[in-house]
Parts: sequence; structure tokens; C-alpha cells
Amino acid sequence: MTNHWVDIKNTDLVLIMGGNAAEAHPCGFKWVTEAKAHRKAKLIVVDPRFTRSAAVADFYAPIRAGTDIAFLGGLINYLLINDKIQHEYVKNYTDFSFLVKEEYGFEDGIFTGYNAEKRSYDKSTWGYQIGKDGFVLTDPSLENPRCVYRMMKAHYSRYTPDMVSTICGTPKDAFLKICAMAAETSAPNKAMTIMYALGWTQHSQGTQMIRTAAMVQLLLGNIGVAGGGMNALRGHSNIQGLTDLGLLSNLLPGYMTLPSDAEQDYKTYIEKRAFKPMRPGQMSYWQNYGKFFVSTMKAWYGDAATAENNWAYDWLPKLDKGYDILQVFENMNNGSVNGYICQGFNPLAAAPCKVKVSGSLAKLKFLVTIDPLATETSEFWQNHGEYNDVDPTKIATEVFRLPSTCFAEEDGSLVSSSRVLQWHWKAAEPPGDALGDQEILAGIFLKVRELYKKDGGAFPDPILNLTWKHRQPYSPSPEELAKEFSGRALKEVTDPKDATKVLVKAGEQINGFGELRDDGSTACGCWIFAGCWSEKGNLMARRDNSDPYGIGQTLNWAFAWPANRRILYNRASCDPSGKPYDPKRKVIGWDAGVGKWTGSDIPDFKADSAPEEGMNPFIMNPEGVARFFAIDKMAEGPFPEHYEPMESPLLNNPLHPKNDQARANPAARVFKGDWVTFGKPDKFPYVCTTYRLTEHFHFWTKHVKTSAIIQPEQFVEMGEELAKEKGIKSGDHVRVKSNRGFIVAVAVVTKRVPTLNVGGKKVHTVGVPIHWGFMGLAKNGYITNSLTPFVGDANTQTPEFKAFIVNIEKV
Amino acid sequence: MALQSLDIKARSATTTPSPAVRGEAIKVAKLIDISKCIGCKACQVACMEWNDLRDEVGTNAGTYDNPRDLTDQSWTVMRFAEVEVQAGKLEWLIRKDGCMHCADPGCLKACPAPGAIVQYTNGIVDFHEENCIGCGYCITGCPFNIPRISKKDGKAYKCTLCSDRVAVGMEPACVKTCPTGAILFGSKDDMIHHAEGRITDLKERGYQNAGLYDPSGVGGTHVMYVLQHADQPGLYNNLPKDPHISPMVSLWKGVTKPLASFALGLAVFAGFFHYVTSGPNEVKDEEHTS
Amino acid sequence: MQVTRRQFFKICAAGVSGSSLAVLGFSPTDALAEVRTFKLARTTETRNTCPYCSVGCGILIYSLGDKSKNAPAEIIHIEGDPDHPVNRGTLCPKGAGLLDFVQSPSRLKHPEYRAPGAKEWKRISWDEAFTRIAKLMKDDRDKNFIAKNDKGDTVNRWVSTGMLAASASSNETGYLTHKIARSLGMLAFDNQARV
Amino acid sequence: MSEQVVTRYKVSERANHWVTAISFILLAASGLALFHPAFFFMNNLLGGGTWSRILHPFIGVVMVVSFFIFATQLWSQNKITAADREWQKHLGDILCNKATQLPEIGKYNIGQKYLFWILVITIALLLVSGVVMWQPWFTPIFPIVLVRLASLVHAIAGFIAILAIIVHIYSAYWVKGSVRGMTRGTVTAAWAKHHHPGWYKDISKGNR
Repeated sequence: MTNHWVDIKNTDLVLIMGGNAAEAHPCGFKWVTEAKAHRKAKLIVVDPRFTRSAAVADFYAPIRAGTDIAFLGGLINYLLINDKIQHEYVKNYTDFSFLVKEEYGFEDGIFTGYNAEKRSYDKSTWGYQIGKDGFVLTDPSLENPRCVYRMMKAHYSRYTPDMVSTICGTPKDAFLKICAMAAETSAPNKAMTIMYALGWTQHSQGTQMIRTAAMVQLLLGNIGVAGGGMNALRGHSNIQGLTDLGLLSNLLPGYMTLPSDAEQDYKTYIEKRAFKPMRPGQMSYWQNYGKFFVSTMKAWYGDAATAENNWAYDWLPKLDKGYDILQVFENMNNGSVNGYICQGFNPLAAAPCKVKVSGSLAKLKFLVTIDPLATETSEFWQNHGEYNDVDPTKIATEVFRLPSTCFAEEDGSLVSSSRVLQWHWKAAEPPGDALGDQEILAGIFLKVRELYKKDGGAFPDPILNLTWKHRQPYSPSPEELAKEFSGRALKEVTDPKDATKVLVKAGEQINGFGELRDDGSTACGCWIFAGCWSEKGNLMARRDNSDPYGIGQTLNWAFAWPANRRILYNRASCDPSGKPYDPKRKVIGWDAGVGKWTGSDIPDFKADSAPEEGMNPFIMNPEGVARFFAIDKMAEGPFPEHYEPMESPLLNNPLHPKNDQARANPAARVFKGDWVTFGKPDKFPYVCTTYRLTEHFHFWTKHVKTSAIIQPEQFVEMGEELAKEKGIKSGDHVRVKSNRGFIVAVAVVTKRVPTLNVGGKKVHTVGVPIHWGFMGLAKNGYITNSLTPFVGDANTQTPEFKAFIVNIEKV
Repeated sequence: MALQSLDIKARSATTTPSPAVRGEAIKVAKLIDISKCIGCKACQVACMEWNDLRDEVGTNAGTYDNPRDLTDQSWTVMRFAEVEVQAGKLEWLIRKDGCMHCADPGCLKACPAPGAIVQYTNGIVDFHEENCIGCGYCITGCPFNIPRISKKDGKAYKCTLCSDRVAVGMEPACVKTCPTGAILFGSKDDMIHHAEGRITDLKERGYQNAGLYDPSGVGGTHVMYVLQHADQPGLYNNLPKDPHISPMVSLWKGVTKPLASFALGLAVFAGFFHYVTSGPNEVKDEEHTS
Repeated sequence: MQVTRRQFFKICAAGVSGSSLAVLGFSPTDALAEVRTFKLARTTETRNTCPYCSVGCGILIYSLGDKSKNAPAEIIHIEGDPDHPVNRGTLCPKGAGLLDFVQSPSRLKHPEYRAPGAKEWKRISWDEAFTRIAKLMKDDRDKNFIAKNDKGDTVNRWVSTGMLAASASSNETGYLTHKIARSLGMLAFDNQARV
Repeated sequence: MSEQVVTRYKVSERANHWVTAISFILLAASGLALFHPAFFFMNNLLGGGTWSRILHPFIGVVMVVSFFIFATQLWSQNKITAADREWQKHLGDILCNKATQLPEIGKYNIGQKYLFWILVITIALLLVSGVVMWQPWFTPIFPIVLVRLASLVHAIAGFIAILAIIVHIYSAYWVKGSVRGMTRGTVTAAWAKHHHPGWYKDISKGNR
């Protein structure tokens, strides 16, 4: 979230799209009801289903699953045509006036540089025009046809209300009503917040859906302000933390990235990431990349990381490609993966195309599961009748099932979607012989290390030199680990402007990432968390909930990254002269008297940079401004374009009916063997979307009696019209089939799943909740991911769980 | 917990007044704002958890309603209704069903077991299972069809409004947990005041018939609803428009009770007086001998 | 048997007085009402956060006993933390039922092992588990570790064993997991951010 | 001088009567206990409120069975005749022990016949309504409106039955020499001649 849960109460308009906050995040959704109650805010819900969020909305509009870019692109077109944009904001804080390279182009759904064979782009033409001074060329008059504003206007002019309605199936008047409501928040003192979640990420073009929405928010001047923002409602309790800590194939802690094979030279690795400003006077905070990197390597490898060995740069594994979960299961299926460790993760239930996942797991030599609960994955080899029909005698995988503690039996911190790191305390001992995750990790790692020490082996250096300064080596304490990622000074750290001024003494915890150095004098396991455990103590455990400004910032409650900021980009809540756009919801403002930015939040800015200096609010971007034109950052194009889901009820993309290449996302990765697993609408005519219900959490709560009681049995939802056509009544059992598998479940026939008119064609939707499986207290059911396609978003490889095609029949 | 006799306003099957009739205490109420309810069932779970109830893991009957009805283990359930009050505008009305804690409780009136049902001065109507004999009369007395008899111990159960929590100054479990603030708890006056604000807001949002459900037929209730369509409570899974204790129950447990008891007493007395005044009907001796 | 007139009077008198006393409420089974005992009165309260979604609600865990040596704590109730600025004491249906997660019959209690082709689990000790897993990992790493790619570039990666990290585990666990995974050269490393 | 006696009730009739009677007393006591708090103490007869609630319907079934067997035995003798109506006109005098010129009535006078028919009707009603009210077995099957109606009917029928039985018991007590008919099975010939001359004639004929 750019903003945070409580801040939603400051909004004037809430758009829930690509998510279902009331069901998936009820306690966070509370702040929507607060905004409605105390600010007379309105709530809009756009969703293929009339969800429980829609039940309390002021306005609901249906949409065909997977067509959100068309909807939002239409909204951009509306705002530009009707001039409903926050002029001062876009002119100063975005790349509106930046000039785009002459070579860049877009034709019939494909951007310049496409390689159809590789299904990827050469992005060299996707950039700004750079002047002789090394800075981007701009045209503040916005007259130049190559300026981002004009390019964008032209790009989205095709997204007319009629086209939106044709693609999305949303009635035109409903679409226009939402446009008009959103447009009102272009006023500088009005804010709209967008709340989204997996309903946007889980598409083959999910990242671009989110970008399109962010562009809407920028046009309206709603980023950085109280009650505004792009608010990703994260899933698991610490998925934010694990992402922050870089537990993904290609990341290092704090959104640093692993080197690729080609990056053999340490210096070029750093230089490529330490972006120089692209406009004069801008901060470009990533310039400090080296400080963050060296400090992480010092935390990991201690004295073994030296200037001489480039801080152990070569010890890091280098990427030949991404190894996301889909790629790994593809490799496993090909027999090139032998071992797999599932720590609190149930991929048999959670990953797409169960038949492929199950077959892949059976090819492993060993599987280790670490979990408090008995997961489906841990028993993938066991025959569970129709729900998991396998022959154990034919599966040669060695499986270990290690019992771990749950939240109530451990100390530690979690990062909420608001980016707040909160400490929690142990209340009881775990059941039986269960151990904490840290003890299990230590148990395995120290055994591996012992073997390498004793017998040697392949490249043991990083294993033998990994820092392990724990008072109880077999039980590293959360306090020790938290202090390690928060960071400490190895040598005295002084003020760069005044070497006599000591900022931190050697051996002390640092106060923030501003104190990190690239000379090996600081160690910090995750730079964005820096300062969460300083010499003042464990700031994550703070419990002062006072809110002196009354807009919900509570700066003394726990610790938010970065630097305890609660609203990101908050400099953009002020006009260029430093005055808040809405004084009633002041986040920060320039206080000329003290020469500092002050207010209810920590400024996301150089605290003493006066407005006259011209530094712009988006300090992480080398331009200092927000980008409408994504340059080379996205896989499928600098401007989001609507493509059909990989499986869609339409045979072509209504925007490019004649270009088959532009039907679905041209840059989405599809593994060779998977093309044949995609279905065609003649056999699978209905759109299917999978989702979560408020009564359950993923695949855990079927083990929980209370949840099993309030939502006991697997079901699928369908509209009354489809049910009538198929002779299905509520309570009947139906079979839902995709080209990859089937499930059988109870039918819930409802008015809440509308039949859509998509370009004159009737499109029915079938909704399938995900929560059931063959373990636990709830009634056993089929794994919903038996149905889903093995394809992901072109940028993140997030599987396309939200839009594919199926057929149904009564059983 | 101390005996609560000073806090008792009425007691089932008790003909004398309770101590608390001497004065007034602050009345509490739970306000359920259906326009804010997202049907998440957190209240159901909180109720189960606090009161140590666990119903059967049931089945899906083609709806979101689970458990499908109130039971001795489910003291509150969400009832879902898809309606189109205005053509083309779908509304999903979700009502939390459970004991309404009537000011004039039909269950208490019908109950034959002394002290099995009590009404506290704060308005809570509570069942005391140790006194309950399991006759089920409370069910017939209730205008909202709430109490349920357990198949295991044969006693009647329903929402206590968490009388154990309220007794120590806390709010009921369902109220505390409600994520959207659709359930509030406080003095009845405050709840009515809050409801007025909500109704104004709903009217501004186009619900012309928004209103408070505090039916006078049962003397008002200590669980009230804010309804978007107060003119049609039936839309909310047949919430009764004008609930009152059934005339059959009133007749049976009202005037009939003392009159009939009196009549029976009178019959005994009549016999007694007849005997005293007229003497026995004996066959005269001469008839024996004849 | 004949009841005399005098006896009859007595019976009637007793009956009348009995029923009139009863009418006045003098019933022998009269019992006073009391509310259920407040079950948290002397429990221990521990502050924690909900492990499900990323709203990060504050919770209060109530356990039996005072944590004295001879009384292992047993969690009996969980409810929302009213001080928490986001949830302010509220909890969703999952959070409100956290007690049943802690006490779930599906909770695992012992390390278990399933041999190739076996149909059942076998209980093993932690040491057996760690020893065997470490051996399997080292064997695979030693065999499949890629120090240099085809071009001769140093790449130091191990991609034949992968790991999925738990997105509900703490930062401390996540940090330690990351450190260990990268020190082994792992790249096939992911978490629940996508699913 | 040994008294001349005639048989009024056979053993089977007496047994049925007393099964019915004892059941009725228990039912009335436990029923009244639930009817008005004044009578709640009577629950103790069956071991307290809960036991009363549990046993009452079972005892009810026992009574219904024994009563209807008994009733079929007496059915034909309880048809109301013209003589009965004539007898009824003298009720005032009878109650004042002043009656002299009475029509010859059979085994039962009209009061007894009324009792018979009242009990046949009320016990049938009590049975039907009782089943509807029978927790926890049958009640859940029926709609609440029906249960409410049943409760009311049960109460009214019970009230009438009890009232009738009070009159019955008193009459038995008041009319000296009656009780032995149901305890020992015989009444004096004088009693029979006096109270049920028609019947006496019949049985006298039969005896001879």
C-alpha cells in the first residue's frame, strides 16, 4: 500500500476493483465504512461478481474477468477528453511533458521491437529523448506530439465508452457513471483511493492492470495524499515482509536485485542500479545502492566480506533466468529438480494446474515440508480417493513432514500491508515436539555446514562463512535476528558533512538507512528495515496509539518502513510551493521558519530541501517524477494495452480483431508443452474466475473448526440464466471442467453473478472458491487449481487464476 | 459471580415482583446496522468461541447460510437475501439473526419453570439452563422463533447477549469483533441516537424508507436493526413487520392461567361446601332392608 | 375405607393453604439467577498479531495459569486488541476463530518420514530428520552445483533443489531463510507473493 | 346379616380405571405444575421439573391406552337416553339430597355419561396436542403456529378434564357406597337399586 489501512478513512471515494476488500480484509475494510460514515465518502465496486463488498457499495458495476485494462483505459480516456485531471500535479510531478523517443511506436496491438518467436520485446526504443546534458528533454507547453501527455492521449483515444462496454460487458451508463464519480476527485482537495488485490495481480496482464490504475490516480492527483493512493491489499500476514526481505528468485533484501550471468563485474553491477538523476536537482535515492548492498553482505558474511573480494559479490548465485514457482515446477516436471523444501507453503493446493504439480512432485527425490498443519502437499503421494487419486507405491519421493510452531508460540515481527513492522509475543509452548522455524532452519543448516566442514564439497565458502553469531546456535533468537536486519555500525559512523560528528558508535545499532556506508563500516540485513531496532530499543514493539493530528498516522505505533513513513510519496500532497493541497488532511508541509518539512507524517523527501530547490516528490525515480510512460520497466509495453486473458470466450481482441498476435498478452511466457493445455471457447464457453471467501483463509482454515462450521463445503457460483440453460438448481452437484481437469461441487445459483453482454454475445461467468482440499475438518473437496492454467503475468509470472474458461454440467 | 437478584427485573414462572422493579437502571442495547453488514460471520465465530459452542460441520445447501439455522450451538446466524427492490438494482441484504431481547419477552411469559428465564434490569433476557426443564414453551412464546432445544441435554439455549461479559463491563463478543462496526453496543438511548444518524445518511444515499427496527409490539427490543427498507422488514428473510406475542400464547399464559387455577380451586371449594351444606348422598337404611 | 367428615376438612385445609402459599410464590424450588462466571478473570494476557492476512490485526491471547513452572500455559481464548490502531479490537471470522487454529486436530506434533513407495508415515526424531535432509541436500548440491556457466562466467548457483518460503512466518524467520538459501546458492526460491 | 351385593365392575375394568386414574393424577399434577407457578411444586411428585417434562408425555401415552380400552368397555352404556334427560331435570333436587321421583336410569346417570364423553373428547385432544408439544421429539417437525395452538388446546382440554375429574371424585365421595364399586368391584344391592334402578333391574334379571 502506498498509504495505510487507517488512512482510508480520509478518502472521498473508494474504488474496489481487482479485489474484494470486505471479504478478504474485513478489518481493514472497516476504514471504508468509517470514510462513508464520517466523510460521506462513496464506495464503488467493479467486479465480475456482486461480492460482499458490493453489498455495502453505493454503486456496483459488473465487468468481464480479465478486462480491467480496457475499463481503466476507458477511464483515462474520459479524464483526458473531459479535462478532469489535476493540472498542477500532473504537470509538475509526472512525466507529462517528457519527450518520447522518435523510434518508439505502436501498431495494431504490438509495440516496437517485438520478437514473436521469443515472445519478448527489444525495449531499446521504449525511452525518453535524452538531451546533450544527459537529462530528459521536455516540453512544458505540452504541444510537442511526442510528449508523454499527447502520446498517452492518442493511445487511449481508442478506449471509447462503447469500446469499453464491448470488451468488458459493463453497461455503458454504469461505466460513465463511475467515470464521472472518479473525475470529481481531480479537484486538489478531493481524494480517491483504489483498493485492489489478487483480482488484478493474477492475470497474464496483471501488472499492467495495476499500472493503468496507478495512471488514473496520477491523473487525478491522488498519489501521496491522505485518503488516496494505490493500495495493494497483500495476502498473507507477512507476505509484505517476505517480499521486503527479498525472498523471491531474483531479489536481495530491500528490493535489491541479484546479478545476472552477464554481470561478472561488481562495479558495473552497482553502477547499473545506482541510477543517476535524469532531471536536474533530483534525488534519485537508488544512488545509494552500493551502501545498501555492502551493508547486506557485511551482515551475511561478516569479516569474510571485504573490499578485496568485492564484499563476496561472487558468492551470490547469478541468474540465467527467473526461477519463479511456475518455472520451478516446469523444471521439476522435466526432471531437473531433485529436492524441494516447502516451508509453510502448500503448492499442491496453491499452484496452478494440479495435475502438473502433482506429477512434478512425484519426480522429486526428496520433499521437506515444514508446517504447523498437515497440508495436502505433505500427502501428495497418499491416495485420498477421488480427490487425490494416486498410487503411493509408484511414487519414489522421500518425504519429511516437520512440525513447526504457529504465531501463538513464537516471538517475532510481521509486516502488515501498511508496511508496519509489528512485534508479537509468545503465549504458549507448541504441541508435542514441534519446533520454531528458526530452530528447524538452524538444525538443517548447521548439519549441512558440519558436513561441508568435515568432508568439503562444491563451493563451501559461503556456507562456511555465513555469519552465525547466535548465543544458542541451534536456536537463533528473534531478537538477535531482528537486530541483524535492522543493522549496526561495525566501526564508528560519522556525519559526511562533518567528520567530527559521530552518528553511531562502533557496535551500536544504527538509527536508519541514512547511516549506512559502502566501506564495510556498517552491517544491515535489510536496508529498508534499518532502524527498526535501534539503540532506543525494539521500535516494532511500540504500542503508543496516539494520533495527535486525527488523521490516523499513529507514528509511535510499531515501526513502518521506510524510516517510519506512513504515506509514501507524501511530498506530492503539497503544491510545488510546499503548501498542502488540502490543509484539513495535512500530511506534511514546508515550514519555512524551521527550514524543514513537518506534519503528521515523516516526510518521504529530503527533509530540509526547500520547495525552491525544485526537487520532485518521487525520489526513488531518477526523474523525480512519476511515469505514465513506463520506459523499459514493463515486459509488454510502456503504455498498458488491453489483451484478452490467455483463455478467453472471445476468439480475438476487439481492439485488434485482425491481429492474432495481439489477442492475448504477446509477452506472457508459455512453456512449450502448455499450449495444448489451453482450451477453446467452443468446448469451454464460460468464463471462470477463482477467489477466496471471507469465511476461510487459503487452505489453512479448513483445519479450523469454526471456519469449517460457517462455510463447510465446496461450491461453485453461477448466474440464474446459465443455471436455467443447464437445468441446474441451487444445491445440485455440478461438474466444472477445464481443459486441465475438473472439480465437482454444490451449485449456488445466484443473481449475484450477472450474465454479460460482450459485443452482442452473452457471456456467462462461473465462480469457484479455492478453499477446499482433502485434508482438514471441512468437508473434503477437489483442489480448485485442478482447473487453472499454467501461465502467469508477463512481468511477475503470477498465475492467471482469475480468468480462464470452463464448461459445466449437472451430475 | 455473585447472585444477581438485585439486577433482576423479571423472572419466569414467578408471581411476585423481583427486587429491581423498585427502580430504573440504564438499559443496554445492541444495534445491528444492516447497511454496514458484509455478512462475514465474524459475529457467529466470536459467539461460538466465547460461549464454547461448536455446531456440526454441515453441508452447503446452495446458499451462503451456514449453519443453516439457529441451534443450541449456533446462537446467531447470518441470513442472506438477494432482492431487487428497485428493478435492476440488486441488493444483498444480510441479517444477523438471533435473540432480540424483547422488553416484553414472550419466552419468559411462556416459561413454566421458575427462574429458567430472567430479564435483567439492563434489558438482557437470559436463560438459566439449571432451572430449565426443557418443555420448549419458550419457543412457542417467542415471536421471532429464536430459542432451540438441545438434542443432547434437552434444555433451551439462545443468545445471552454475553451477560457474563456485560456483567463485568465488557461488550458482547459479536459486537467487539464486528469488523465494519455494523454491530454496536451501548445504552439503548445512545443506540437510538446513533441509529438516527445512520438513517439520515442512508436517506441521503437514496434509501428513502430507511429506519430503525425497535418493534413496539414486544415493548421494544434490546437488539435493534437499522434497515434500508424499514417499510418492508419481510425482505430481510421474513423479519416480522409487527411482532407480538401470539394471542394464543397470551391467552394460554395470560388471563387463562389465574382464572383457570381459580376455577379449579373453586371446584374443590364448591364440593367442600356442598358436602358441608347438603351432606352425603347416602342410601337410606330402609332401602337396605327392603 | 371411609374418610370421616373431620378428616376431609383437614385434607382440604392443607390443600388450600398449600396452594395459596404457592400462589404467593412460595415455591420450594425457588433458585436465584446468576450469570456465567467470567472466564478470563485470572488468565494471562499476551499480545500478538493475527497470522492470516496482511491487515495485521492486534490480538490478545488468553492462557490458563500464570506461567508458573508447574503450570504449562494453555491457550483458551483469543480476541481483538482494542488498542491496535487498525483493528481496534475487531476481528474477522478467521481471526475470531484463531483459537481453533491453535487447537486444531490437524496440528502436527512429531517429525514424520515417508520412505519411497511407502503408504504410511513413520515417526522419526528431529536428529534423524536433520541428518537425513542435510545429507540429501549436500549430495544433490555437490552433484549439481554450477560454479561456471557454458561461457565460463562465475555463476555459483544451485538450481536442482528449490525452496518455497512461508509468507506467514516472521521477518526473523524470513531473513534467516534468505541468508541460508543464498549461501547455498539457491535460486529456485519463491514465496506466496504470487498465489 | 350379610349385605346383599351386586358386581358393578369386573377386574379388568377396575384395573383399567385405576391405571387411568393414577396416570391422570400424575399427569394433572405435572401438567398443573407447568400451567401455573402456584402448582410448580407438584413437579416433585415425578422427581422435579425436568423429570416431569420427560415423564409426563410417556405417562400420557399410558393413560391414553388404558383409558381408551376402558372407554370401549363402557362405550355402549354411555349413550344418552330420554330417561337420562328426564333425570337431568331433577339435578337440583338430587344435589340437595331431596330427589324422590326419579326416572329409572341405567348403569350410568347423565352426569356420569357427560363425564365419559368429556373425557373421551379431552383426552383425544390432549393426545393430539400433546404429541405436537412433545419435546424434543416431535415439536421440531411442526410449525410454531401449530405448536402454539396445541399448547393452548392442551391447556384448555387439561383444564376441562381436571375440572371434570374433580366433580367425578367428589361425586364418588359424596355418593356414599360408590367407591367400593371401583375398589372391590361390588356395590350393595340397595345402592344399585337406589341410584341405578334400571341397571339393577337388568342385572337382577340376568342373575335369575
